[in-house]
Amino acid sequence: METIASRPLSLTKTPFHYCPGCLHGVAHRLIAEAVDENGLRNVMTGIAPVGCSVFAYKFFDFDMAEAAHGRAPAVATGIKRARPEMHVFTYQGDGDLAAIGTAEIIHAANRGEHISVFFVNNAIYGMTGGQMAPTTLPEMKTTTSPYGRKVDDMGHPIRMCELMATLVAPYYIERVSLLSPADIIKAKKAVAKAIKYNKEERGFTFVEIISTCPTNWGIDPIKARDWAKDNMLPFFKPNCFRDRGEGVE
Amino acid sequence: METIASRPLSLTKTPFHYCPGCLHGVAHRLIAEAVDENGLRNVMTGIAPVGCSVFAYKFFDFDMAEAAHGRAPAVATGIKRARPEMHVFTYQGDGDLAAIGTAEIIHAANRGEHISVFFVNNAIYGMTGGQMAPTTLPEMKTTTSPYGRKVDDMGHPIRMCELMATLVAPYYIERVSLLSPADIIKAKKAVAKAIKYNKEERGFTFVEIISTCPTNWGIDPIKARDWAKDNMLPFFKPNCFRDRGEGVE
Amino acid sequence: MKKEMICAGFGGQGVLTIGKFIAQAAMQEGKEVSWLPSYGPEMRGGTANVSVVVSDTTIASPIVSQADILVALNQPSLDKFGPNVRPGGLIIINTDMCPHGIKREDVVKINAPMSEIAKELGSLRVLNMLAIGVIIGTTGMVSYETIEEDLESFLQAKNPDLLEQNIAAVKRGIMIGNSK
Amino acid sequence: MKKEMICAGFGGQGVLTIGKFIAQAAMQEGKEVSWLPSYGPEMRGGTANVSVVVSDTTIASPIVSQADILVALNQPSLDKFGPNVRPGGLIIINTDMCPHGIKREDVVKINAPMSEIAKELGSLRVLNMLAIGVIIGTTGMVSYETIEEDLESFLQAKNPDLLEQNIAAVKRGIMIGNSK
Amino acid sequence: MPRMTVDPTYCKGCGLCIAACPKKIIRFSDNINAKGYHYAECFNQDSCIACKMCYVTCPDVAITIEK
Amino acid sequence: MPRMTVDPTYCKGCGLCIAACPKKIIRFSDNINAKGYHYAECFNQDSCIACKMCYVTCPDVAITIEK
Amino acid sequence: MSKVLMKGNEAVAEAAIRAGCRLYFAYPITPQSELIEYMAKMMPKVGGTFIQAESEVAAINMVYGAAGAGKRVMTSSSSPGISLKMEGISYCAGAQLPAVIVNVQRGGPGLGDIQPAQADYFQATKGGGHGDYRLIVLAPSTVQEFADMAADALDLAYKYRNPVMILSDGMLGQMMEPVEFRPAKTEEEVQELAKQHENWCICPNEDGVNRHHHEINSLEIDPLVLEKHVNNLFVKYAEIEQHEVRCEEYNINGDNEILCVAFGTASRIVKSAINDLKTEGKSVGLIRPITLWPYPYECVARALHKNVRQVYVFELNKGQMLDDVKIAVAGRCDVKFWGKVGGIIFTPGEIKEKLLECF
Amino acid sequence: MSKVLMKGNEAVAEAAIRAGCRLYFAYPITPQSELIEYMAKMMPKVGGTFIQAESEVAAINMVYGAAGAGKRVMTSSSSPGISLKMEGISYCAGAQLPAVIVNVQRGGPGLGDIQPAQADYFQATKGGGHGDYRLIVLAPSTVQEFADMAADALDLAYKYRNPVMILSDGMLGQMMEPVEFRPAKTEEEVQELAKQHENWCICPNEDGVNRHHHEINSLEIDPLVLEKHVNNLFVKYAEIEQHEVRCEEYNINGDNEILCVAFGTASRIVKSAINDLKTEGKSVGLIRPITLWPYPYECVARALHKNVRQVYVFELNKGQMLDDVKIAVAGRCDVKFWGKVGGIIFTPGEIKEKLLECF
Ligand SMILES: Cc1ncc(C[n+]2csc(CCOP(=O)(O)OP(=O)(O)O)c2C)c(N)n1
Ligand SMILES: Cc1ncc(C[n+]2csc(CCOP(=O)(O)OP(=O)(O)O)c2C)c(N)n1
Ligand code: SF4
Ligand code: SF4
Ligand code: SF4
Ligand code: SF4
Ligand code: SF4
Ligand code: SF4
Ligand SMILES: [Mg+2]
Ligand SMILES: [Mg+2]
Repeated sequence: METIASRPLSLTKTPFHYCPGCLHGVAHRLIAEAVDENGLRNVMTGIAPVGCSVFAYKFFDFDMAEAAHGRAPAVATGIKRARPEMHVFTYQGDGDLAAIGTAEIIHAANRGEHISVFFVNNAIYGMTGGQMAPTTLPEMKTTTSPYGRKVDDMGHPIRMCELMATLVAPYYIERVSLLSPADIIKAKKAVAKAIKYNKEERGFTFVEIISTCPTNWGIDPIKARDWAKDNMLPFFKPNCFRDRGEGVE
Repeated sequence: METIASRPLSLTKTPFHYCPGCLHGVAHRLIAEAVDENGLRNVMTGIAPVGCSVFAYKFFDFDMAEAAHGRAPAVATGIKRARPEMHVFTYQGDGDLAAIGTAEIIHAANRGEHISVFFVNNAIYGMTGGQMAPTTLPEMKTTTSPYGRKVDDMGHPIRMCELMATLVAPYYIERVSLLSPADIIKAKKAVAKAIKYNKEERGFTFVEIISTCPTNWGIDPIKARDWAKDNMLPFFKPNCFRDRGEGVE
Repeated sequence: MKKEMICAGFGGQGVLTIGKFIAQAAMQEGKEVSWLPSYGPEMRGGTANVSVVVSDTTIASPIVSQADILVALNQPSLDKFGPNVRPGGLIIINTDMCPHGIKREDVVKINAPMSEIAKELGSLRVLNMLAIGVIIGTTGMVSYETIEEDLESFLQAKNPDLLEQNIAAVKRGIMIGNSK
Repeated sequence: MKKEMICAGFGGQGVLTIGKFIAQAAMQEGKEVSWLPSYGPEMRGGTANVSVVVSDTTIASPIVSQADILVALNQPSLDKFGPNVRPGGLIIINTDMCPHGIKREDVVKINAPMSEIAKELGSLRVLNMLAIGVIIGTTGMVSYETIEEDLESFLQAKNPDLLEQNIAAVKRGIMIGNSK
Repeated sequence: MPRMTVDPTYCKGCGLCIAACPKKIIRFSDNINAKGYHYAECFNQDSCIACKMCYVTCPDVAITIEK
Repeated sequence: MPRMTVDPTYCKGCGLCIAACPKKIIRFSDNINAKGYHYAECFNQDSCIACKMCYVTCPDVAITIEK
Repeated sequence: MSKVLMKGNEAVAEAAIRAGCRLYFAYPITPQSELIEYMAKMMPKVGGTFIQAESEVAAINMVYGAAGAGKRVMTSSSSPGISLKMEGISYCAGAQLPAVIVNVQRGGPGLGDIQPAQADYFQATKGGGHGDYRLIVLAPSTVQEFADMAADALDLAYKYRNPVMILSDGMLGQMMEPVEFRPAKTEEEVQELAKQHENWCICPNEDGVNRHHHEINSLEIDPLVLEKHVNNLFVKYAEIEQHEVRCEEYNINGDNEILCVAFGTASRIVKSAINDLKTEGKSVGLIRPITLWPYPYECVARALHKNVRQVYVFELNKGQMLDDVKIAVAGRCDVKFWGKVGGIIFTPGEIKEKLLECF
Repeated sequence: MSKVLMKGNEAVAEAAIRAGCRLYFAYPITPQSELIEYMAKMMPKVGGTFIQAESEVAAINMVYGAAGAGKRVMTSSSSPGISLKMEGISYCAGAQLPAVIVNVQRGGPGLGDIQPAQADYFQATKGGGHGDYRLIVLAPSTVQEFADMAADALDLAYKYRNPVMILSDGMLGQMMEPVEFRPAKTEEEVQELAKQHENWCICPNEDGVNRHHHEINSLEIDPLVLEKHVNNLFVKYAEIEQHEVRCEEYNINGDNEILCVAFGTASRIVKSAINDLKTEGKSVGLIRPITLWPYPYECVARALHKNVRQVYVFELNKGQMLDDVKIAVAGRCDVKFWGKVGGIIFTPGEIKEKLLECF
């Protein structure tokens, strides 16, 4: 008998510490598989953010760095510039990347750093217990928008892909989701493409991954996916915003 | 005899400390006139940035605050929220707004704070002696890009208006220039519109003003304007990106 | 009088609430109290525990290193905190989740299949109220009346339908406590 | 031997360069030196000055509060630093820009219409080289040869055409210095 | 014949694989693992078509598929 | 009759008004101000048409136009 | 008002609102998030402003603005987030702005952990930011005190136009204790408070033509002016040192053989140990600094009664306040230190053991 | 190598490159901008990396990354910019990363001015960031020393895997003095240096299957683990305290009636005054701490010869190192302080006057 699907080598044996049904785990697997498939495990390094995925450094089985909240792109820049022979990605949540780390992600992208960014958007601050994120939807209740996100006062959700696409340098920008097996298979392609471009030193690659946070949304994992399909996808439309490798501008 | 043009009341008697021919002075005058014309002098407050215009608090004759480098939009938020009866603007350079202050400007804009932002883009760090700014043009030489700005390494100039226009909340976004009397007259209209919308509490207004830095560009004020016309305007195209008051989206 | 108590169990078992009700009631009865939860890593899961001190005089340290009372709703909690109970102290054990018990002869042990009883009473959710009952039934730390009052005002606001079930659980707990 | 000098003037007059050439030459001649500029607000304009110390022994403080030599290229500089010259010290005055001079009888004063002379020599830009000449002509702090050498290697790289003009200015300065 | 196995040390009983399986051959076990979760198990290996949907959805990468 | 005046305390002699004046009636004065600048002056008030172009361009708001 | 059982994080927020705080800007971080969440819930109810800022940097600069507008304003965070505020705090100090900052400390350095610690003492008391400035630093040791300090901090901040930091920790933030709140200020009182500052703050100019030109600013490019400004700050600081030193003496008397010094959470544990030793006939005193700046040097010196043969400093860090105790003791007695780090709180038993070693 | 006349800002940059620094990340600020500009010019010539970061925060985090990759890396700024780095510096300390940070101090607090000051002593030596950590802090007093310290800082940083700060000021940054540079490391030597760290840093795994999994990290969520980690840091710090204390004794002898303590720029002025007094037959000694942390407590204590009746601390601030001197002196002698602030440097004459008041 032949094993046709099992834990990729680029994942350690440590079980994820995520909540049951949390899709961070799926995103991890996709990255790990892409690293394996591209044969990069010996020259890959990832930057864990501050957020639920803070322990990502325990889960990926290659060199990892843990960055200060929001600063993963700066840390990645430092590593990539110091060791151009390494391939570097950051893994960041929506609070990390789109709030405190706004400047760092925009300027790393603008410099066209040769790194990949995996941006897991679950519309909330998972780790700290469900506060509003920059990507929280209008009227959505969180612990810091207890009466719903009022856009006039608290701002509108920010669409990072659209914003990044105003910059000249990024080579590849795509938004995908993990809300069904089919979506995951599409997401896998995007993640694999980013890693491949990374391997080929094409430039800055950015994949936004629409995810869930069953715990802080207060619903079970399956309902969470449905909620995200109905509410997040209409606003955060999956789309390839740029792919210079395939002539998409 | 009637005086038909002279120093507006909203300017103090203090001479500007700018270099001869520096257009920061023109931008100041336009704002002061707009404040006078809208009768806001008693309820207006401006936030000076860190940059050549750091002393703006000495030049405008109404209450002023001096903000930390890049943080003027946050300071403006604090003031406006604390005293909604006041009308608040920030005055910021390209280093201040588009480098260190990237996160603050984006999030103040995204919240739709009821403030006006006057963004003076001279493609360089004037105050500290001519270092590269996020808006420095490709191949342009500065003290920190002594061999010219190499876009592959140092990034492309950032177009802030285009970037801000990806956000939902801003009410008015326009780019103007000060490179000829005619341009100045157009710029005056944009500045006046921003202040008027501010008075009417319409929302967040943003005017990018293309300017010069004769000193750090190393050319005289008249050549500086020509250089900017030839080099900056093709990249930073004057345009009204949004004007909800007139249905421009 | 000074009583130091630890309540411990899995995340969802409501141990923090047990502590809160006891502390709240004791405060209303004129005691000094403190309630100190463990707070886990910035994410879900794992175990939870709370230290409660009730005293006639000012409470210096809210940390309970030697407990008078331990409420252990699962085995890991019993293993972890069991040894810290003062000789002569009390351990309340949810036998459903503590298959191995604890080997100590110098303490009073109350063993009850609390999860089962809670389910019988209608829902695992009343496990914590059951535990409160056992505590007051055994120790008389606070009076039943105060707990009832607090439960009423708490559930009135949140979910009046559940009041009866919860009160029944407290009462059943008291019976268990009294009987030992 | 220890000489403390201040050179001061408007921003564009090249006072920092005067100081730099003197310090550089003195260093090459085996002296200890320090060069400390004023640096203005983070923007243009205004006045500039530099403190230079040349000594046979280690220089403790680079700050010149009592100068042996003052080179004043304009009136504000003369007004500001004139009083800080040690009795018996030397003040080199550009009379073109110092219409009011200074009232001190306890110092040696060298008055020369330096701006005019510089223009005569071809450009206001050589004002600083003229001043260097005056300094070495009066004090012999450093030798002409070293300055010439430095000028050569400096301008060779940057602008060989200007060399002659600059050397002429230094020489003319020395003459002025010697003559007093 | 395909074989799907769940490693109980990883499974958190989220149920996503159960929803994903086109053959509906996954269920929660009566047993619990060390963390207290009723983990998933395949109760009908014979029907498994090795489509990998369960593997693809599993956030805890607890599943192995053999063929 | 229109009148343009430059206040020497503000003028820095940048020359932008000179370039802007359609009537070419502005020049640098021979005098210098306290900061050492040859300030601008109108040498032919009679020709001034009060178009305000000088005022509009002046970065130091040194100019007053009367009519 | 009767007592309520409340978490420190929530009690301090409630007390701040009652004391007239109507603006709050912060960014979430454990173990202070209940504070921001409480503010999110309650500020809209009192017509106040709550903004979850994009970062701690933005939050402190919003505070700078609101304080510059003369309104009662607060921010809070925990250790790493407080580090990000250092530039802004230095600006507030320089511009003499009445900002109140709550630090619910956790273990460091770096990301560290989220358990209680006292390892930001240096940062709070010795200028974590650049330049010569001082924060008034208040260190609560109970939830009641934590709540009371919200009002005290706001009062002090406005009295001296100086930023005030409340240096608490994860234990005080997370634990519940009975609190009795001071009466809430009425809306008129809150308005009145803001009015008092209209002689310097950013505010409408109601006099019409006699415009005011108020400047909120920390820049003085002329060194002579900056020198004067900094010297003025230190005149103010001297005044604060004279009037605002606060400390608690616990069991201090002529019999003390050991003098302990501990603040905040650590002091509670030390008190337990002292009580215990008392029953064994051993006399140990405790100085608990309540203001960490101005530091109660004299209280410590005064408590060095003749029988004291050991000064013992206990902190939940590697010995930071220790420096100040050494300065206070000035060689008159040996000073020992013991502490725990990483978010671990020592137990009364451990302290007792340490103290017994000295008998 | 013969001497060259160079600005401190440029000399330190040149020396760093010679010592193998190949990555530099910073943001412009007066009075350190010549440093960043020199790096912008020279790094491309040696195949190194220069990035003008989008902010000081980004710069220190780039340093975190590059140091984590085992390469020699530096950043620099001046006071307000250094405050913004506090979180990042605490992270570097926690993750034990060899980062070198140059602070060319200016007057504060807030925006302050751009003239030389020493007002960031507290920040540099007492944890401006959160948590228990220490930076090695070197204080140059000449351009030569400033340059030498670039190499020393890089060496120390890697020797101990600890961040090192060079605490200079606007005067040292802006002044020119003769410098003699140490020989430049060859490209092979630079490569070799990086190799030495491949047992812990982020780097390609050349062993193929025997992959390594290196982690650069400051998070330890289990308090017991964090405790151990912090305790280990302090074992390292104790080692540094034992081996790396550096100070200069100037005119220290048994005749001293006054003992001065001053560092950096201030010490130069004090030396002038001491020389002057010597000619008048008055004996004054000076301890100049070169490492501000580890602080030369013992040197100060040892220099308290029997004739000393006054210890005098001079700083370009309001009295920050003063705390450490008091700790060192431990009450054995009266300690006085005098300083200037706001970017004003005192003159030898002023110091002399202050000293004469004590005779
Ligand atoms: C400087 C700083 N500020 C705040 C925090 C607290 N914090 C930890 S994770 C987090 C938000 C995480 O949200 P997100 O990035 O969306 O990730 P998620 O947990 O949702 O995956 C915050 C605010 C911190 N650790 N450091
Ligand atoms: C935190 C901080 N970093 C850096 C500086 C130094 N600084 C002052 S102004 C300036 C740049 C100004 O450039 P810009 O915003 O473009 O304004 P301009 O002078 O060109 O008008 C910098 C980097 C500072 N004062 N504070
Ligand atoms: S809190 Fe939300 S994002 Fe975090 S692990 Fe749980 S489900 Fe996932
Ligand atoms: S440096 Fe440039 S921007 Fe600054 S005042 Fe001078 S010309 Fe204007
Ligand atoms: S491989 Fe397909 S058929 Fe087999 S268990 Fe998984 S989902 Fe079901
Ligand atoms: S998807 Fe994975 S974790 Fe969830 S129940 Fe199935 S096997 Fe278990
Ligand atoms: S108003 Fe017009 S015509 Fe008159 S001076 Fe000015 S530019 Fe010339
Ligand atoms: S434009 Fe203004 S500053 Fe320039 S020369 Fe004319 S009057 Fe003077
Ligand atoms: Mg999130
Ligand atoms: Mg600029």
